[in-house]
Amino acid sequence: MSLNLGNIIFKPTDQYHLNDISLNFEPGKMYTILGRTLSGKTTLLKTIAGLQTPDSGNIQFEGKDFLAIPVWERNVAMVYQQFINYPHLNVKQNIEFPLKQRKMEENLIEKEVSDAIQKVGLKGFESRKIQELSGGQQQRVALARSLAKKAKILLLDEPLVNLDYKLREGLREEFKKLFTGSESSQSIFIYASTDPLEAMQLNGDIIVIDEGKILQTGSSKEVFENPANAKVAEITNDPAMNLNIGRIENNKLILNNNIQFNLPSSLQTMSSDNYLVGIRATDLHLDNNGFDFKVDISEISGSETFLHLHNQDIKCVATIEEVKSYEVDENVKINFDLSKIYLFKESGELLYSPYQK
Amino acid sequence: MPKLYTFLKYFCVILWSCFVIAPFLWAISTSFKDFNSVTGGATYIPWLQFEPTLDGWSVLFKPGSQGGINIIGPYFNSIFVTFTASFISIALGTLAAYALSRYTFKAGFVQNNDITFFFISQRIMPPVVLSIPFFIFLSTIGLLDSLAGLILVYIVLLMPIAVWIMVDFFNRVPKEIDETALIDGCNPFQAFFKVVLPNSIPGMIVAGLFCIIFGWIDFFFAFILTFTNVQLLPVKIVALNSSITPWWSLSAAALVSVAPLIIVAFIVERFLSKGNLTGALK
Amino acid sequence: MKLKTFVSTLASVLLIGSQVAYADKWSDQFPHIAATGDIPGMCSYEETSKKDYSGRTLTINTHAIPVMGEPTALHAEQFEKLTGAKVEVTHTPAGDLYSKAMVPFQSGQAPYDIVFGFSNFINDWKRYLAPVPQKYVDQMTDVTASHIAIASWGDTMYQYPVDGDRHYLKYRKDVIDNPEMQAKYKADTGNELRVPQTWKEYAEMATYFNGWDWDGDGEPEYGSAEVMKKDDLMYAAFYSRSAAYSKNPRTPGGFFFDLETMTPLINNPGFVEALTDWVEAVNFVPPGGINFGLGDEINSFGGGQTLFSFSWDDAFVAAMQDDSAIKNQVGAAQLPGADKVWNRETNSWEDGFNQAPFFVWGWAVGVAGKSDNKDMAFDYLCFFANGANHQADIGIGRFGVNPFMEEDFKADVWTAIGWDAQVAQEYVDTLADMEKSTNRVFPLRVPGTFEFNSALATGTAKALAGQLSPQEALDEVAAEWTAILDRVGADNVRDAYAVGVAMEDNEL
Amino acid sequence: MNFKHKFVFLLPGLIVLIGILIFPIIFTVRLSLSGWNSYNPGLDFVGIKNYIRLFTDDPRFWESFFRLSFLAITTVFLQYIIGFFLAHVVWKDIKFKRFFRVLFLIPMMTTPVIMTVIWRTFFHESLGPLNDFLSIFGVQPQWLSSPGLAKISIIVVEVWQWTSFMFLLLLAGLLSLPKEPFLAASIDGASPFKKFMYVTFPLMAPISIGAIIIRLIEASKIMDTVFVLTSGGPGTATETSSFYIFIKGLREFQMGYAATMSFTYLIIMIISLTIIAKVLTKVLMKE
Repeated sequence: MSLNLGNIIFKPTDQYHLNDISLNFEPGKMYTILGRTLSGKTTLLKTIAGLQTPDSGNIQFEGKDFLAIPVWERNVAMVYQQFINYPHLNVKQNIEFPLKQRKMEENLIEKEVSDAIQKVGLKGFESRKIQELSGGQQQRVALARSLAKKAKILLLDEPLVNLDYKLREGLREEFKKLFTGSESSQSIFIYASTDPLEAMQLNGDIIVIDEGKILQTGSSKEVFENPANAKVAEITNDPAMNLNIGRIENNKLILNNNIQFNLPSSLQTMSSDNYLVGIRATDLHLDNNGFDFKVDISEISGSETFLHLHNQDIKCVATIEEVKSYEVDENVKINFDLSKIYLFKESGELLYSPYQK
Repeated sequence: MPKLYTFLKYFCVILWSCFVIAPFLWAISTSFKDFNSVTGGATYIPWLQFEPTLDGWSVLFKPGSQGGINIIGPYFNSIFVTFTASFISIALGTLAAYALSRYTFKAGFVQNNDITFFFISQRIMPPVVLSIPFFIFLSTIGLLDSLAGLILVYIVLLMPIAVWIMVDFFNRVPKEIDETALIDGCNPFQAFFKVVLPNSIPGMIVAGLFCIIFGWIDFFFAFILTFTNVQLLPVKIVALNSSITPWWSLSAAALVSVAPLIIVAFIVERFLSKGNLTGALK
Repeated sequence: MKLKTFVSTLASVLLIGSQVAYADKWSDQFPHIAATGDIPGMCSYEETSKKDYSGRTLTINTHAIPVMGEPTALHAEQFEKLTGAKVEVTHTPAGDLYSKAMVPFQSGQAPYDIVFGFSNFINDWKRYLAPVPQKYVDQMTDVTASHIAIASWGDTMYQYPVDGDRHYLKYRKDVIDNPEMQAKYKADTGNELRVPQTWKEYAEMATYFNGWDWDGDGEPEYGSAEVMKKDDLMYAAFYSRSAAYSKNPRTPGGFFFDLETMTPLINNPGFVEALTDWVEAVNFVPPGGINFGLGDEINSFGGGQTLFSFSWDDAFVAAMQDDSAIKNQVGAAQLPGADKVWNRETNSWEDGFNQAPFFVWGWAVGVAGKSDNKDMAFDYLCFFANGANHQADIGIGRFGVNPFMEEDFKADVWTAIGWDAQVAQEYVDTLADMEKSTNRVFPLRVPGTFEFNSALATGTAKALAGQLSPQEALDEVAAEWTAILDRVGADNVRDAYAVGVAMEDNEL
Repeated sequence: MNFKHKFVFLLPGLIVLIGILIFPIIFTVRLSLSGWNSYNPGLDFVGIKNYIRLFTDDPRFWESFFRLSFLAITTVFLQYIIGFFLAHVVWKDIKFKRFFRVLFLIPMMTTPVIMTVIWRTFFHESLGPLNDFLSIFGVQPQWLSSPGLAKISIIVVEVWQWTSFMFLLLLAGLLSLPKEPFLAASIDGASPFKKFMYVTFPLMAPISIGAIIIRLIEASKIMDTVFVLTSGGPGTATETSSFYIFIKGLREFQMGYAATMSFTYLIIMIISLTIIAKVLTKVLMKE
């Protein structure tokens, strides 16, 4: 009952939108497609839905050639980042629309619709017009419509990104519950996101995609601990992992003439060469014995402060666990948690991870 | 500064209003004059400056044998032709505009924009140019001097407007709505008729208003392509233009011909104020 | 219809008593002919009523309301009542009459049984028109010879005479014949104030009486109202002004072209002199006069705004309407002449007075050759121009029906509708003298007439607007005419033009 | 999306349009290669004789074309400026907003050929109200009979009639603008002028381009106004392309030559409108 994508290529212009995508989705599981804006996430979802036809490749679902089935017969559901509903219908009419389209029996429709309304917490709003709802409520309607369909494949394209922070947190929890609820467990859930944190929280399989190409697939832990390459390390961290060229020479890791470390023991097997040195923003911290950096920008996010720093050509971002504003060009001393350093080849492949097996 | 700005704002608006109204006021005054009141120099106020007469107005409703033009029949012809052609243009234009907005067409170097431009470019051709070919075309298919023939020609005039407005309109309707409908089990036709169309009424009304205006004010084709069976209002009115330009009856005719469209102006304004037009125009 | 006009017409007829209001059965039914009653003839009311055209439809394209358009519609309604036919009349502005008929003609259609137009369309139209059957021609005993000639091409009549047109001079009697004004003018200029004999005198007087309030109505008056707007009438005004300088009775063989060589004569010194006069005239027309069409000219002179005017009848008739402020204060005279005339054979000016009337084109009407209703159409036209209708029509100014029958050149026709005897006499004398003249100009009626006239209008308009000098403008016109001759074929034009020249040279 | 159904949407309109137009357009091209005129109607073949005449021997056509360009660009520019100003004023709070909106819409609903007659009487140098009013100041401008003023009169009438079209498009555009950028600008303390220059105007750029192009298309057909107001005079001072084509075609009945001019005109217009659209997009969308 799985969904298989084989060598999907979609190249409408001279750039690849989907470049040789092969994936396998199992029912009852949750997949997160993680990638930056325009990386091909939405195109991939639309291809699965049937809104877009790939140039080549094949899709099999339940053993059948999915590409031969037009979108309106595929029985998938999709929730968009924009709050897409039918503006001329009220809440209830919106939710029952796909069921009526499928010519389901009236009393069954009643039941499914009221179930779905119940689930997304819109009881009492049945006859409201869409325009009279808040953004969060509108998205719940869209969600309810998808749930009521009991589609075998549920596609969610950054459904929470246009909501404010608090709503987002709340809805995300509900999502998890709804998706893992017993009756839905036979469906395939595919969730597209740009937010690594969200991907981690959803805790399903992660598919990292960039420029239409799959960079890595695996559990969230796997992807977090052992990013297959520097690109993945950037995409799966927010702020992106700091990456700078460094050199190993004479038992030292040299970033520039100011910033040099004694090579930690775990890295001593590495030969003398140039490497991409990666370290997460959270693994940098203020330390009076640290290196001198100048502040470029400081931004406060929630209970943290992101400091964009530079020392000569070395640039990095550090996450500081306090709320404090810094002047531009202010001097700060920063130290690195050397045990959390990643090494990549200059071409990007992972050479060393602190979590290496 | 804000005070000066407000003053200037009102000043300009009132100045423009006067400019807009002036010819109408002049036409109203003139419509009650006769030859002598006109040739005696510019006058404005009836009774005070000239002796008002209803001659100018009565001409519009008298038969030709009594020196009138009897505009009642042409009036309804005009309304019928304008509305029918507008309706067909909107129907076909909306469908085409939807296709051009949502789907990709490619045939050699021709793409969506080129097709859209092809539609709009039909308005570039000056009417003079097309009059003779149209004449021969209509006479070949036997529709010369008929309502159907005029409607056919007006469709060419109006469909570009409908396509132009509706392409812009559909470009502003999120295409995800159609996609959702498709995902929800509608085929492309159902998606269009059940979901897109009900949400396009404002756009279609605007396109319709434009079509009605441009159909109503056409003179040239109506003039060349009709003889006796079908007479449209502007053609009939222009028939007043004898050796002496009858300022009085032409003024009355101008006022009569603009009257129904003032209702249109009110409808347009209502749509604007209710905000229903939001997104209906580019 | 102006009831007032009608009532007063009727009243004056009754008062004068010289004419008896025939209360026959036709005038009871058709008040239009109340003044005369039915007049016997082939197409009288009596005869027409014997025809039965019920179930048939006659279609007519005529001029806009009211000039020609109103009588067409009126007689159509009468014709319907008498014969049971259905008559559909459409009204078209003057400028479009040609194309409105030509477009269907050229594509082999006959949407109109009867098409109204101007007499100079004859060359372009004749191949699409049905010749007037001999029985109708035979009964036109009263139509003047020149109007028969205008309506015919060679020996065949294509246009049914319903109207007569010519250009003549209109002037304000209350100024020109006014002893006070005459004295004042003499004192100021040393010249006699009289009906202008030459265009130079015309210009002097117009200049003198330009821009001041000489009739005491509180508004300034002006010298002359003329058709100067670049449209289909402008060139006619220019030909009227040129005739005296360029129509030399001693050099027959063409006014517009030299018939032998087909060289355009339009830029010879005679025409240049006329255009120089005309450019000067821009100084004594009312404000905006350079943009006057015929309608403006009628409004202007007919409304009492100018001293002179010289085109069609309309301005004069408008001035003579009952409600006109200057009724019976206008006079008619021959177009002014010139003190010299160009001789194109000797290439020199000949001194001595010369005058030549211009038989400008006027309303003309034909029956489409492809019409299925030719019998009914000719009966209608014959009815249109029957004695009773014609008598009634020429008295109604806005109808635009002007004298073309011998009967019309009698003063009492006009005194009967309230004209002063002197005005009426001058009027009929002027018209009759034109008929008698042997040195006259007929309009250009050749293939491409419209192109020639349009080129002339463009050239002269440029001169009036000051864009070109008269000589330059006419040189440009001549060059354009030569180009048109090349396109049309000089021989084609010559063949057609020869017909007109024969009329001018009194060979017909 | 790409389904075969797309053709069912597009083709009915396209086929109807092409079906009605294909004959007239082919006929026009064929006509342009013939010598059809009043005395010789018919599709004889004269090759490109007409085109040679147009390109080598007819300065009047090219003069009329440049005059048309001047008139079209001037009027559309004025309509845009005034239309934008008026739309901007009645967009927000002003007393009698709805009254003004209706009033400003009315001129485009009048039939040009009839309304221009009223304008002609309005401009009439001796009987019209305009000079009657101006006589207070002792001036009597020759509105229709001096080459310069006649052009201005035409511009005035065109601006009167069609500013309302621009006004409607721009007002509808303004009313559909998103609110966020304005809030942001207000928070930043931008002056009304700056708000207009940096927020309103750039947001309106796509609407402006559409409106200007469509108006240029319509304005280049300007004919009724010229015909009624001045008949192209004085001299040829106000002759525009379509009026000149009209004269040659339906007055002088040189149908073949008129078709030649029309076809040439159509090609020039399509090329120049494409260029104008590109340039406008570049200039206005830059911000």
